Amino acid sequence: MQKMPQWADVLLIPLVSLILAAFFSAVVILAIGENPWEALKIMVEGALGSTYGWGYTLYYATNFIFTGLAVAVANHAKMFNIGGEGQAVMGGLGVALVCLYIPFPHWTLALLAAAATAAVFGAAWAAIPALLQAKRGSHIVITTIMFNFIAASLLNYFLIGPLKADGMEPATARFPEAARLPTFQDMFSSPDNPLFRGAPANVAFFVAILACIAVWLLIWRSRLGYEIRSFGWSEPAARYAGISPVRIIMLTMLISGGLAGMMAINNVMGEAERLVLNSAEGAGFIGIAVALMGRSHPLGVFLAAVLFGFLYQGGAELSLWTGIPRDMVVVIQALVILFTGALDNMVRMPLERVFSTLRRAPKPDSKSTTARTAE
Amino acid sequence: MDLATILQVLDTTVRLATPLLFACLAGLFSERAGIVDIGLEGKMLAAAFLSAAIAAVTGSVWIGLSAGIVGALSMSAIHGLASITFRGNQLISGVAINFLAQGLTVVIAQSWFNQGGRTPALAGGARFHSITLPGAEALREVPVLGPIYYELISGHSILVYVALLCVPLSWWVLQRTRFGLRLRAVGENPAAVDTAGVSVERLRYAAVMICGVLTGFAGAYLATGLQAGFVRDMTAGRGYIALAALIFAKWRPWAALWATLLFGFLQALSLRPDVLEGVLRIDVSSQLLDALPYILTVVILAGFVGRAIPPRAGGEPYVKER
Amino acid sequence: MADAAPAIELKGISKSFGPVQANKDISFKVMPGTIHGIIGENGAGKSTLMSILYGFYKADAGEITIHGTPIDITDSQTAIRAGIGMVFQHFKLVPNFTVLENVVLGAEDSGLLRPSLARARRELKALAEEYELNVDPDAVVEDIGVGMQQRVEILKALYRQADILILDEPTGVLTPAEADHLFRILGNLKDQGKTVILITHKLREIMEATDAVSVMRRGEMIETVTTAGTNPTELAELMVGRTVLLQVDKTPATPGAPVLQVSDLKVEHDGVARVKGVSFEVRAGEILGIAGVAGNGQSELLEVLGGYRPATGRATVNGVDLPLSGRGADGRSRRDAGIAHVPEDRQSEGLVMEFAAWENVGFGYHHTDRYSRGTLMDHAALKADCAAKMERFDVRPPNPNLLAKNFSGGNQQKIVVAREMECDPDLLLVGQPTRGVDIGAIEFIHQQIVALRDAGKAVLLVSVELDEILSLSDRVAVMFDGRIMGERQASETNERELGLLMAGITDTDAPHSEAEIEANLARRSASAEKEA
Amino acid sequence: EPAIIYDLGGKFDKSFNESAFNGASRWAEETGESFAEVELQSEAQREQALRRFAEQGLNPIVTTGFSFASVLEQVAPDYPDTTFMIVDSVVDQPNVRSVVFDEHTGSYLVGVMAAMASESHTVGFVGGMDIPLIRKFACGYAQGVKATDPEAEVLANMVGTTPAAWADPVRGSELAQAQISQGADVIFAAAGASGIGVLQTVADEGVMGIGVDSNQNYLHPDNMLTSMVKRVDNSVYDAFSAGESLEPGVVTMGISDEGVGAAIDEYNEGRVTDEMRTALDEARAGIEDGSIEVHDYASDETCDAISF
Ligand SMILES: Nc1ncnc2c1ncn2[C@@H]1O[C@H](COP(=O)(O)OP(=O)(O)OP(=O)(O)O)[C@@H](O)[C@H]1O
Ligand SMILES: Nc1ncnc2c1ncn2[C@@H]1O[C@H](COP(=O)(O)OP(=O)(O)OP(=O)(O)O)[C@@H](O)[C@H]1O
Ligand SMILES: [Mg+2]
Ligand SMILES: [Mg+2]
Repeated sequence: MQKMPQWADVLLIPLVSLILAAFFSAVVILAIGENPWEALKIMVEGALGSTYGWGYTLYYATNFIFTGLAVAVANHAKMFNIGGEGQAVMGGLGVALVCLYIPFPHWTLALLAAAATAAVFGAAWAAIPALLQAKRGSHIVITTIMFNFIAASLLNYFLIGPLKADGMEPATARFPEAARLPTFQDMFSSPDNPLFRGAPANVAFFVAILACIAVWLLIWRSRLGYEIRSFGWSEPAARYAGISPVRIIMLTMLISGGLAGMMAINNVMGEAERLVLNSAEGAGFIGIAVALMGRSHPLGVFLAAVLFGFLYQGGAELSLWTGIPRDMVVVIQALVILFTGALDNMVRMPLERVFSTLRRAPKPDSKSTTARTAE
Repeated sequence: MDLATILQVLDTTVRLATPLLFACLAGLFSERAGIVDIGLEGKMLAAAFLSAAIAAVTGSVWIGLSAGIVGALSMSAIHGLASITFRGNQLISGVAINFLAQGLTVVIAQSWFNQGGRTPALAGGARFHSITLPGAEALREVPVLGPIYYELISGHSILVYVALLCVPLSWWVLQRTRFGLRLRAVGENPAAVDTAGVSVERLRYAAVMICGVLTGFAGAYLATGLQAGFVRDMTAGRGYIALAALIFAKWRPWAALWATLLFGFLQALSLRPDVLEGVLRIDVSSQLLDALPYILTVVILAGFVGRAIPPRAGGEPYVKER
Repeated sequence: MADAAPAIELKGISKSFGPVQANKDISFKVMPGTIHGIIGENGAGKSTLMSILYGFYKADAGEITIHGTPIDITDSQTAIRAGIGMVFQHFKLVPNFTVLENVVLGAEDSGLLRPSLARARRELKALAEEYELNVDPDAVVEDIGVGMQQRVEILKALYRQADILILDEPTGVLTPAEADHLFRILGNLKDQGKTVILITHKLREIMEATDAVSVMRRGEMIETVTTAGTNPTELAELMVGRTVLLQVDKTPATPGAPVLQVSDLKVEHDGVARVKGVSFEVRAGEILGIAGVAGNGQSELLEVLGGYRPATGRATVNGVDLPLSGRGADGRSRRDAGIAHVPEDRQSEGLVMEFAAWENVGFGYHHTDRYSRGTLMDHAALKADCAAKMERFDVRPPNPNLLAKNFSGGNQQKIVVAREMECDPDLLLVGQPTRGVDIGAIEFIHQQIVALRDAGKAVLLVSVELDEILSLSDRVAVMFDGRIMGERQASETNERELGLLMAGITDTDAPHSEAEIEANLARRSASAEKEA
Repeated sequence: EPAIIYDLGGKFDKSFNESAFNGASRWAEETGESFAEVELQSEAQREQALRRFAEQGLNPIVTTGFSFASVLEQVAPDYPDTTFMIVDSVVDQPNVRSVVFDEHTGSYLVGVMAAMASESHTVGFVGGMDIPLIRKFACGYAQGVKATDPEAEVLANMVGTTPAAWADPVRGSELAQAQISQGADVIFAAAGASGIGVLQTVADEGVMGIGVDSNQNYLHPDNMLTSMVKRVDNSVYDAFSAGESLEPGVVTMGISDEGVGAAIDEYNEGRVTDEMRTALDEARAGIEDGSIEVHDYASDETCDAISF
């Protein structure tokens, strides 16, 4: 039941929504006595105007892709995984253990091992809430919230205790050189054409893209994905079809937790190269917004993650070069989430009306009733 | 463990439970009407800031309280607009409100007061003081009951008693009034309300506004009752805990009281390593202490609380024509 | 009466949902004090038209006149004030409210509930006496049967002093006894001077109960005729646009070896025994019909055999034991054992409403080689298969990409039936195959079931429609209170006998009064409640 | 033009960032010149801000907080012409000035005062997040208390284990309540913005509080015993004043150079008795001449005076 052309749905509406968000951000920036036009220029220039900017934008985006996918996968089974934060923290712990204690001959092996361990740790952290939901009906929202707090305490325990390096800082030692992941600079830069200078984007970005593809295959192409989606839409139907709810809840949450955990290969292994307190830095929560804005589809998650990467990097440049406080950046993020995510019907409804008057044209035949296909 | 210690822990329990209780009841009204609200945190924060800011400026805590309520109400209005009028995703709207409050409170606080996103410290009539209930002094010496009355029941700020009163009041409104009947109905099956000739939108807006008022109290209590001013992010995740308590309480007012008291109690315990060590006879590290309320919540949830079935129409916008 | 103003007059009503035009320029009249039938295929626009009249949807164009006064019905409140009451096809009740609360909802007298509830309790009693509408006012709606729920809906309308009552497919979910009762009530209402609009797919009901009947097709009003001046065959033709067979056309069965054998099967749910030890068998090439008032254990029986409800006892298919609980007691193993299952509730079980038709066509069979390659699904195979099935089963529109929820009820059912029949099962379980389905589709689905039987398969049919049971089955078993009360050859029994068995009365030769039957049924529901 | 990079807590954290900001602002006011500053929002921005400021030609570049150490170690060699300064940690690079404070001795001093002011022989310590630095404060404080009053009991609690612990005044307040109910009548708050809650409760309950980092005596003129000042502001002020000629190397700010100390001003002088002054002077002298050895928790991550 298309009420307007596809391009308007996927391009025009988000664009208009972004403009609205920008407008209201401008109002707030004006109110605190700064120049919104300058601010916009700095943000765009700083985040997208150079390979350096892109290097940061994509670095943040990589984090959000992982956590966004984690939330998205769970969403398909109608599980609301608020625990991405804790799962990412535990993933970081896994990465640190692997990188610190196993001597790797080459970074590729380190990446494989770290990614696997991160996934296992993240999955393990999701496993208990999942099991309690599946077997005891304990609400996954509460348990995952609780597990976020517990993970933070656990991380603190390790970082001021067993894993702490010398010095004041509650952090592990720096990972050995062999566990260093190549950054975009290492990969694409040459002495006469320096690119991505100093930016933290690294191979983990490509792992994230692979994860998008894998999740797409999982959800829309695999049998498990089919079962996950049918369970999500209707549990009675799933039971009727012989799909075990316990199995689906467990598998979905393990995959979700694994994805969230894998974020650690980007921020812990790729960027910080050591484990610090609060390593996930709220990416788990941004992942919720990213997944919801991306309509739980990997492509949507990717785009939303890049948008948030842009906001983070653009926001950093704002803080660096203007007197606009960093809290203003949070306000801008909020407005973007609000207008592109929650209020998109405010834009859609009038646009639909415009389009339907534009083509009050012939018969609504079977073609025009073609609803969205499953993808 | 002596009576005084127990009373002290319970006293802390009551204070820590109060903002949770307000927020939990707020979420209860919203969710019973079918509007899921993970923006409790943001609304509380907005209210905490505005109540402290206006109280600081006017010197009157009551004007501050009203301003805090107005602040939470305006966040509610955004949530209503997004999730009722424009049938948006209620979760996204909640997330946005949390971010918005987190950013705006500090930006505005900084531009108004220039004290690093804090409000000036409140004193005198600009904050809620504890009140002594009648007879508390006189009865203080009575064994057992005296201290209980004096320490535990008396001596809280007025908002604590308001919160406690809100429990029977909420129950009464939900169960005994026309409005409550309709509100519960709209969270279960909005079509039933619609075909009965009652506006779904108006009811849901009313619920969301009540939610605003109650989160307004919650925030004002934090900033002007428990504390004497606003500090950035001072809600510190209490909105999420209130949400957990709400699910725990299975969306019922009396159960909400017990659930928030339980959470308050667990948090109070985690403030008292001496008591825990005395009872458990083991050394508890600060990390374990910090995680304890959350671990116990999961244990209690898994062990004793069954499946929680939310209001059936919760989270779904009411759409007639697909 | 003929020169009185029409109770309802619609002029030029049109309504579209996006590109779909549900009602096209509809005009028609309903005379006061009559029962007016409306018929039409699934998706013809009947429900939409009535919803407009009730203010649930807003028409794009057109005028409405009630008792000669034009009114602009903007919402249900206006409609209620104009004396219109409506019982929707899908009930609009609050499931966890009591009957009383549901009745007063929106019609409270004051801000406080108590007085309203007290008044409603009194009025309900009066209405119950006046119209034979007995319901326990304190029962919670989700705990009572659909028949009762419907009475609640009618009471809701009457409590609001409706003078015009619209019923959208009221008998779709009722047992014959309940349906008879409903029509007596409608008769009473008519005698009181009220106007009734009745939407139904059952021509027998139209012929028995209505004064006039309007026929809709594809969003348009085709014709309005007086019931006395027409007959079922003509109506069916008007409706579908072709001749329809109103009788199942089948040859006598030639049963072979037993396929399904069940002995001493028991089901408990929440500590209440729902099935109390049943034994029966179904042979190859025969249809065993299970009749019974809804809620006597038939649904549970089907679910057990379908693999998603645990039970004790024994069941075998082709001599192989079916696990009844624990491992192996799931839908997938059942399908592997050659059991296909058309569930009673197509919308919540049989289909995933948000899936496209092509995804639904492999639902439950998605793990078989037919639809999957390794761990991936074979989309091409699913789509091709779906297109083929749609063609063979005449699903309209034949568009595999349309979401299941966007098909009409009849067509949804055809998708389920196509899926379950085309997988070459040894045993087919069918629950309520034609609930809410239009006569064209009923005819088709019945033919398919008979064809399957003729291909030598065993069929277990559960239905609350006695008509359907009688015309489709070869043998009939009747369930009452979790037990089988008796078994008959379909050719040797009749509605009266089955009706008595359904009420738990086994000496079917003796005369029994209606009061006795009702009393027996009531006893059973009372005892069921006590157990719960 | 000099630059300063604040840690994640932000420049208004009621702790060392705020103190650093105050130093920078004082310099700007006095000289009429301007400086660049940024508040970080994520870990990845540490390196980013350092490099961007260095490339922009800003010099010197001050970073506040030990969390910069690891990054600065790597970034500093890339910009040999820029002088960096780090507060609270040592970075061994030729162009880095490392400023560390003897928080343990400063805490020792306020511990001495606390022990003397306490009538109940019970004093409290409320830390923010449980990290080694805060334990260093607690350990020094406890030693000062015990040295003065061996009978005294020191109650120590941390607000939490996540960064939220720096900004939860409500919890700080309840911890103070709990300590007061256990008899504490002097409480030392080293908890950032959570400390606001601690000191508020101290004032409401009529006991005595000790502030931290900057002089917080003015917050509750009737109830502050003193503040353990850590003059990050001075070190930033000095660095900005030195400008491009800022000396690299390790600078330890202790009691003798007034880098740390117990603040006495018009708000609390009434409460500081002559005995206290004498004791303070003795303690200072003892620490300076080595006759009093205050154990530094950070040196071996143990503390005999108190357990965590
Ligand atoms: N809520 C809705 N949103 C969009 N389209 C709708 C909606 N309800 C009905 N339609 C459209 O209106 C048409 C008529 O539907 P309607 O429910 O009135 O049919 P009906 O005659 O009642 O069918 P049935 O016999 O199955 O009850 C349908 O084909 C459908 O396309
Ligand atoms: N989103 C939609 N787009 C197009 N048509 C729709 C849509 N939703 C419903 N319909 C149409 O509405 C009509 C009625 O839908 P409804 O939900 O009332 O089911 P129904 O056909 O009446 O089924 P049942 O008889 O089982 O109740 C159907 O004919 C269907 O084609
Ligand atoms: Mg219909
Ligand atoms: Mg229908």
